[in-house]
Amino acid sequence: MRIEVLESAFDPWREVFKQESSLSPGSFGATAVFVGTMRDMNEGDTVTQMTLEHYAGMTEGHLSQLAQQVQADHEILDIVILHRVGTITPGDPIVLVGVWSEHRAEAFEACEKIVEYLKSQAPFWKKERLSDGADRWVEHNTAGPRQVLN
Amino acid sequence: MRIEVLESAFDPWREVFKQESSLSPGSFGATAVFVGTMRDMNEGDTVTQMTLEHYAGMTEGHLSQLAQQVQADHEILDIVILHRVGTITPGDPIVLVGVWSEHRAEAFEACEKIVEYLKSQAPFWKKERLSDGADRWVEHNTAGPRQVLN
Amino acid sequence: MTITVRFFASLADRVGRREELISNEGIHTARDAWMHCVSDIPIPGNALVAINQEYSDFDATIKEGDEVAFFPPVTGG
Amino acid sequence: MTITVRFFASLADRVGRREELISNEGIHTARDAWMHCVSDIPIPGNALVAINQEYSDFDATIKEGDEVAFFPPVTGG
Repeated sequence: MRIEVLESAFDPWREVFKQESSLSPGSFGATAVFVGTMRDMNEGDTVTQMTLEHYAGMTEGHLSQLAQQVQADHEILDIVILHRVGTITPGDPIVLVGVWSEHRAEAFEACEKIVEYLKSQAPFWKKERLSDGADRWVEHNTAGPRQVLN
Repeated sequence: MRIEVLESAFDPWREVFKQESSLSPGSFGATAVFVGTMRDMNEGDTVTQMTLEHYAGMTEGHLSQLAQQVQADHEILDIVILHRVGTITPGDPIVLVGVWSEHRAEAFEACEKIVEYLKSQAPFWKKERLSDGADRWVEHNTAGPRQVLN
Repeated sequence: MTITVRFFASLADRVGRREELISNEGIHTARDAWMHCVSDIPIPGNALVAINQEYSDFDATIKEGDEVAFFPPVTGG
Repeated sequence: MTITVRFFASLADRVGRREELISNEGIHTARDAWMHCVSDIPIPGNALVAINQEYSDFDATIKEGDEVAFFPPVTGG
């Protein structure tokens, strides 16, 4: 299991490959991955860069607790959660959640549960810079796919 | 969009990276990926290899129709579906489904819908070789996470 | 003109062949095609049928040049 | 001994600082800590509070050495 807050850019597909390489081939049958990426538009405005702030310590502690809980509840073999902080530009990955399990039901459910938790509970905040140079804090995240948190 | 049946091994993370490279950075905010991988166990038995058969033509036609339908229904930016055929061994990827969209709800829903359709409708069949050398056809797939097909 | 009948996976093993070309005389439905090809084996209860690569049913009408395929439940993905 | 009070994101901008060390005399709850630090600004309706890095509420008791953090709704992921 790997839970990390990163201060520099990362390639999510390379990180998934690396994490998977530590698993025994043939042990897992399903991998579900979510990657959140910075868009160049939000609420109708062009966004040129974004600064991600977090509550160091609380973030990592909560994500670790969550990952352990989800692993126990859903028969999960491994989990990777990476979240970027600092200043980023459109196209940069913000978050990676990867889950490995024997069967697909567990992988999908665990991946969505972690993403929804992360969006609603983990102490990260986004500040956008608009094309006119003004900064604004993002006030709320968009809704999730359906209620997956128990 | 890329829909392909492959007769040789593929690296799903490399293929996702390649597909994503063709998209405009900043245009997508969410990527949901599912990879199905051959396990070394099924129904309590050790499996040493597997042969995947498909109905060439019907498979590609149905998957393309599905992908176009899902893209229209869910505001999806891009889709990749790769499915292996031929003889494989434990740890080999069988299927990759990757979906890019602006927001996560659409990506998750579209990815799961494609995977469930693929498991229940696409004309692929698996034959397993057990550790004693005997071959057996897989009779049915395991259940999906929940009802996602409309 | 003929009808192409195809069998896949465990059904191909069971009937002992993968493809057969038949004349359409007296063959009106997918069920007729099965009976013509494999008269000694009843159609398995879980068998699926596709006509020209679209899912269909055993009582669907087939015509000259059609491709009729019989196969077990799918197990890909 | 002191209590550490922290502010994050738009709340830090609004109160004009990110961290403050206060003595706990007369401060019993998270709400008291806010009032002590930013008496001129009422607590925003959507503000969240964490005590020692766990979500809590404004009326929770705080004690010597605690870290009390105030922040707006989270927007990560």
